[in-house]
Amino acid sequence: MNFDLTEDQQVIADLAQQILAGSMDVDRLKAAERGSGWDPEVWSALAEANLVSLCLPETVGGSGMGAIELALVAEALGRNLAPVPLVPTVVTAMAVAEFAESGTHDELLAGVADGSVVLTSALASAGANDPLLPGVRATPTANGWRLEGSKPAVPYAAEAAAIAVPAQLPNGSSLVALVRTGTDGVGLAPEKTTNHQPAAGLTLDTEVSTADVLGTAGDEAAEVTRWLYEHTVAAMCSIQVGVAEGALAMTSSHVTDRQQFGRPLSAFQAVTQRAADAWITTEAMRVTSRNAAWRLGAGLDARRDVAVAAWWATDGGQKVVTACQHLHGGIGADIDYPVHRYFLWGVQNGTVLGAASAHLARLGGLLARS
Amino acid sequence: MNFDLTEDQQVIADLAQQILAGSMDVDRLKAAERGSGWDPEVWSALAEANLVSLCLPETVGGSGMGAIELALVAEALGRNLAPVPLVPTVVTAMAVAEFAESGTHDELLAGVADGSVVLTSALASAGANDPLLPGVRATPTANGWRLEGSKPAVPYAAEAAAIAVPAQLPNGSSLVALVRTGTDGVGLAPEKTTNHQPAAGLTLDTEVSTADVLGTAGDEAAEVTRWLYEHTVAAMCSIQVGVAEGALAMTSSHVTDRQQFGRPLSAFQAVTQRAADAWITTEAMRVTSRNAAWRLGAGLDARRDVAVAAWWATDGGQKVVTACQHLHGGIGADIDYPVHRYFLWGVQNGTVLGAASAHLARLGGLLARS
Amino acid sequence: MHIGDTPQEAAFRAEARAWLEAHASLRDPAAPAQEMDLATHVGHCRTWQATLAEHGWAGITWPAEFGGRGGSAIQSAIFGEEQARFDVATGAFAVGIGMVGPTLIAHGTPDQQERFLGPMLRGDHIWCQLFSEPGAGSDLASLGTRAERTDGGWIVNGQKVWTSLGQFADWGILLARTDPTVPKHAGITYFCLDIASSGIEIRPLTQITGVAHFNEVFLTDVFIPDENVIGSIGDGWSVARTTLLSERSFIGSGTGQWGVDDLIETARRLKRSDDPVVRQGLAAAVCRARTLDYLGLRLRTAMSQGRMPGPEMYVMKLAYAKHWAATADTAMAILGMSASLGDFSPTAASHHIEGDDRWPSMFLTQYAIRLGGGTDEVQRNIIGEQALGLPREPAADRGVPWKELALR
Amino acid sequence: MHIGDTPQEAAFRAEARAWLEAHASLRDPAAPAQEMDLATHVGHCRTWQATLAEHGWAGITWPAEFGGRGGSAIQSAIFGEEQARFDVATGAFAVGIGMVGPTLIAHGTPDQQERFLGPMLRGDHIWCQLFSEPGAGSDLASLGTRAERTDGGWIVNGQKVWTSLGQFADWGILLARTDPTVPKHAGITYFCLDIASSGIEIRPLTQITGVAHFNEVFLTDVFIPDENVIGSIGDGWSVARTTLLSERSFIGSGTGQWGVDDLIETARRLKRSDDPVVRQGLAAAVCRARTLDYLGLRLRTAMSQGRMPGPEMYVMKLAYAKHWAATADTAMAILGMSASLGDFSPTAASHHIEGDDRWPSMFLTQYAIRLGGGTDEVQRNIIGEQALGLPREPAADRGVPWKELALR
Repeated sequence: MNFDLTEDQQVIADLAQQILAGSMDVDRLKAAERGSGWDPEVWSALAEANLVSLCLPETVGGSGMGAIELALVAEALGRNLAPVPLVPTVVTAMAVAEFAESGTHDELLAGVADGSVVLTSALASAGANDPLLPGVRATPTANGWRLEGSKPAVPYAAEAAAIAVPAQLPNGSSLVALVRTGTDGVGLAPEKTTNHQPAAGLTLDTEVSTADVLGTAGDEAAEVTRWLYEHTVAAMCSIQVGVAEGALAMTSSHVTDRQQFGRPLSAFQAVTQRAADAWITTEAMRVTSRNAAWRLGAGLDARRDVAVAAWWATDGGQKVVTACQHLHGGIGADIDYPVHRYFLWGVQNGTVLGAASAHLARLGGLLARS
Repeated sequence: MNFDLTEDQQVIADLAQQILAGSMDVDRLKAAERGSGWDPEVWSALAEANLVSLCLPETVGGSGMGAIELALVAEALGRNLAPVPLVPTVVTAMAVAEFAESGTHDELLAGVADGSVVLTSALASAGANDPLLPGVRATPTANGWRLEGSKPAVPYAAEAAAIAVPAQLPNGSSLVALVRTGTDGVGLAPEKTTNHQPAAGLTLDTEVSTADVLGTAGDEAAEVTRWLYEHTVAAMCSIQVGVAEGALAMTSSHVTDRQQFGRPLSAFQAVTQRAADAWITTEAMRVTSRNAAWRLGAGLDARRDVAVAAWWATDGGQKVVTACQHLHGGIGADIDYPVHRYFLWGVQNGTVLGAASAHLARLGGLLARS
Repeated sequence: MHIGDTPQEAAFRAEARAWLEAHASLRDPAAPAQEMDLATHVGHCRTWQATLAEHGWAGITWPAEFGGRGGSAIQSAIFGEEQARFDVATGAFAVGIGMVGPTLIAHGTPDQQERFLGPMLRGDHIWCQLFSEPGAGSDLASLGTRAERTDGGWIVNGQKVWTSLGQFADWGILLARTDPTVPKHAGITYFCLDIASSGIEIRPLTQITGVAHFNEVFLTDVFIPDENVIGSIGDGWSVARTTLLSERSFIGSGTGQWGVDDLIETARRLKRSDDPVVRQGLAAAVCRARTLDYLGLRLRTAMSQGRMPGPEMYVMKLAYAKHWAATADTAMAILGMSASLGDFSPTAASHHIEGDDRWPSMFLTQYAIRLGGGTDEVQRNIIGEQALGLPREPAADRGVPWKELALR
Repeated sequence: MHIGDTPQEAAFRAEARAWLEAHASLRDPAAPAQEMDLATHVGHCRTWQATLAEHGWAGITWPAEFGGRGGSAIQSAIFGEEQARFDVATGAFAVGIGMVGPTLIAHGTPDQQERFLGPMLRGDHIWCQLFSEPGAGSDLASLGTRAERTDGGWIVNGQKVWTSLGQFADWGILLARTDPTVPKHAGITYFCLDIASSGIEIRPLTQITGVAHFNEVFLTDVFIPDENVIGSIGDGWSVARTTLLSERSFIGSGTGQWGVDDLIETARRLKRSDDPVVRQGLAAAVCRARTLDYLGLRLRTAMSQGRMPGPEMYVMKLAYAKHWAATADTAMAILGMSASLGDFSPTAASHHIEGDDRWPSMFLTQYAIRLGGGTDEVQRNIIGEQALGLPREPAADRGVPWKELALR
């Protein structure tokens, strides 16, 4: 047993931090917020450093790494608030590499590896529904499947070349299809999100070929959906760790610099104790999300581990960014001061991951079955 | 609208505080804990000051007051940790006065008024069951009813002359019977309680006369049970307010007197802020319990109000006494130092009132119906 | 003790309701709250305030000699409860009627009362508060805006911040340092500032939700005549205490609904109200809301009896902030991932969840309630001192002349 | 990063398990925890410690030259996990093996190591800690027990408190003030005290649950020879830091079960495990427990790699305290009013809820976890300094000679 990163992992974490800290600044973030919501230049920089291809097979130009290495890049992403489609692209690409018939999607994956192709998955569903339950219907056609239905809030859908979509078959089983954007019957309606990153509602009335089905249609496809869900959630938990860490670092500086009543805020225990609690929560988020990623990377059953990490990322993550916002006092309310972005990211991630009570309910269900 | 006590109410509150603060001290409490668990002398002192008869009709020697005046005496009782059967005796006696056929129980009530008779009600049920659901069966006999079954944790049962017991009839409706202790088929097994006050498990295989049924057997009897439950809960919430207040007063002294790191503990914000939170909770407990008592006294529907007060008394009350225990540091762990009694009382009251989640569930049920 | 209306209160309520029915339309409780841009909102406030004044319903607790109704705090609350059911706007007069009025009544000269109170009551003057500064938040008394003597008045230089609705205000109450050589509380003076004076620049601050409710205000060589000093020179801190206490007792003097009906309605509409876990959240919101009711009633009882409320005033503010944070949290859990979508600015054309963008918006602004009118931490410290009798924390700056503090 | 056992660790685990199976009986997981009076418990601890030592399983992380196994912190945790399934008692050696041993290995002379470590490992000597005083809790360095020079040693006078199992101890580690004229941290010396010395009076302190785990210890003219001073005269604070860090890294190095299986079992037995609200509590307990697992693994990784753990050590203690408080709270809600009944002392003849009195008992003693080994507040202050780099709060007593502080 060893909770330390390996030397290689440490190199990846350091590299990601170096590139993102070097690329991102407040002006870039403001420009992205005013514009498309994301930052293609930073995305290119990550791709050039082989951090997008990191977890893809070597056959398509990747480095063959897994979920834990993705987690380290995701932590750096959150720490630096980089508005880039890392998680949807890499997780979807990893699923294509894992589940599509060998060799059929090498061109697409090579595009991901070199940073020219964005991918995403349509996993969210409105309300408190089971995230593993598809909201799209699939019926067989001569050469593949007809897909009909809609999915809300697909991240980076308009920027993506293809979207992995779970869909339900008439017999109740399911499939996961790779839907090409820009083809007939694939509708996208832009959605505003809390942290300003792009998303779109997806409506489908289109056909996909059998080659674009990940894995096999039928009961096994639920495993593909679960795979996408668990990898996405684990990676988003890692982003949330970075967000919490970044918020806390900015807060520590603020309370050390800001004087009231003749001393720095940090000399007041009401401030210190709350900041310390936020740090403790951040550490709990870190160890649980790294554990979930490690188990996924090792190919072990990670259902409980993902739920535990997601509970911390949602409940704990929102507590940390709220505390940091509070400890900034009035200045945090001014959007010219950067701390509010951590708050928006923290709230967005917490919300997209699902309510804390939903993760507990899922975990409770797993306990009951054990 | 006026949240102030009337002059008469203030006189009652002051008198109760004066008598109880004057009577109780640590040696008396220790003696009660080593002995029977309660303090008959203090009980006599309360009776002599007409504080036991306060809420009984004038026809039996009482002052005809109601639930709000009882609440004020109960607050003083909690503040001074007086181990006397005020709530079970007075609430049961008030129910007898309200629901028994007029004049049939005057002797018993006169005994209550002069302090010679203790009464109680068997309301608790084990687990998370509905407190309004009787655990005893009643079947009709020639002159009354046969009662069979058992009830746990009846406060002061062995000390009481009679116990009000809700019981279920074969047709599913119910009755509330006044069972005389010491008669055949009324079994009592002493139970240890957290705050050392006496209680007993009650087993019944006995007969009661029709005259000893409060109200009428049948569906209306559920109203008598509810009346007993709501008045008991509201009065216990008031005890809990006093417990929280007393714990906090002792804690304020402690943190002002105790020096660490060259200053009093109260000069550390981590201490002050937690004590202030406990005070806020105590005030929330006070306004909600006084509101519940006032509505009961005014004869208004108080189901929601009692649930709100009970939630605060359970959840908030336990938080206050836990904070006070914590702020005492190591010294709180030594039972020679008195603060632990507030902790034990707070936990006991919180537990007997039922889990906080149970009050929320009850309130949620009322909301759903509205 | 009496928790419902007395017969006199019921009569007052009936009178208020009848008048409101005659002069305003009912809000449609099923419709989402009517959102509008701030300028429109402020216009509606002016019109309604004028209507109130015309019919003797403005300044309910102000003495009649100052144009008020001479009523009690409880009457004011009753009117507020009734008014909440109608489609009228009042927020822009909160500072004037709620804070400046009581301050001028307590500390103003007859001339000042004459000049300022009438226009305020009639809706002619909107007032803003120029107290906080970038460097003086919780530690308000450390403020550095300077007012220097000149012929017939004062020249003011400095920067203020968090000025609610400053961009629409006619007048402001201003704290400025008139003597830097004495300890910080002693050298402050309280002014009324005509916002039309030259040298005032007002920059709206955009908040997370896209609203610009607050402003930064830059003051450069602004002249204030002597007749606009409230109280004595150097006594501004004690005048400001009247204003701040009015603010604190005002915060949370809400309508008795506290968002709970809306929360339950949201849960029902999204078919979550039968979920036992959601229901715990709804019931807890009810517990908190009822507590706010009784805490508020206790405060208003004290004020109606002519007593200055004690530390229970601070409980109200803390309980209020906690309630809104927890309620927004419960609502976000009910909304699920939908809560991450949508445009939260009140002027947004499209709303993702019909009528429910207010919950994410509430969630994103909850912390403002914990800061405005004194942070949670400051309020708890006051409770420690005033309610629990705990000695004050040692202050690093007690008795030190302000100009020496400013050099640290 | 590797979260399961490596092949080497799996082999070690198998070896440990095989040995344990040969030398101890399995605990019956369905049976309530075997409660016994403290003296019996201590006797079982001695016997088991002797067995461990005899077979080379005592002091797993101690270097082999001092009689230990020379293993890693992870091996020690693996042995602990396996051992937890067996019906053996170890608690009375926590102070000796976990805290005194590492301190003597780091700071003791060869003679002291020779005299003390062997008997400790073999179960002959139970050690207790004589640090806290009635006036020195969180502010341990303000302690006032005096040690004054005499021929060949020291004469000690003072009072200690919260001495776990003091009534059964053979030896104690004692902090006493040898120089009152210097600031508080500088004048303290660290001693080993033979509890059989004359002038020692030990009074057990009864706690809420009726147990007397702690003691007050009164020291009157107690002689300690020079050879029992650990480290240098006046350098006791830095020696004590080794002990306290061992304590803190020890707290929470538990078994991986953290009471969660028991909690779920309680809910199932009382037919509450399908209640969605109860289930939230069970799942939250699982979340906390798994977090303790990984926090613990991270700590042990650092120690096994020969690194001194940083501020993450303090997280473990805080998370541990919070977990037990929340778990007891969840259990109490499941038990309902039954939780208010019963005799919570471990020697009680009757238990109201078979096997479940441990929950009320846990609830009543939860706050002790938040105090022992440093209060939550002190730990958070350390985190503020060490993890967040926040400047220290100004200390009122820095640099002041202890005897002047004592006069304040």
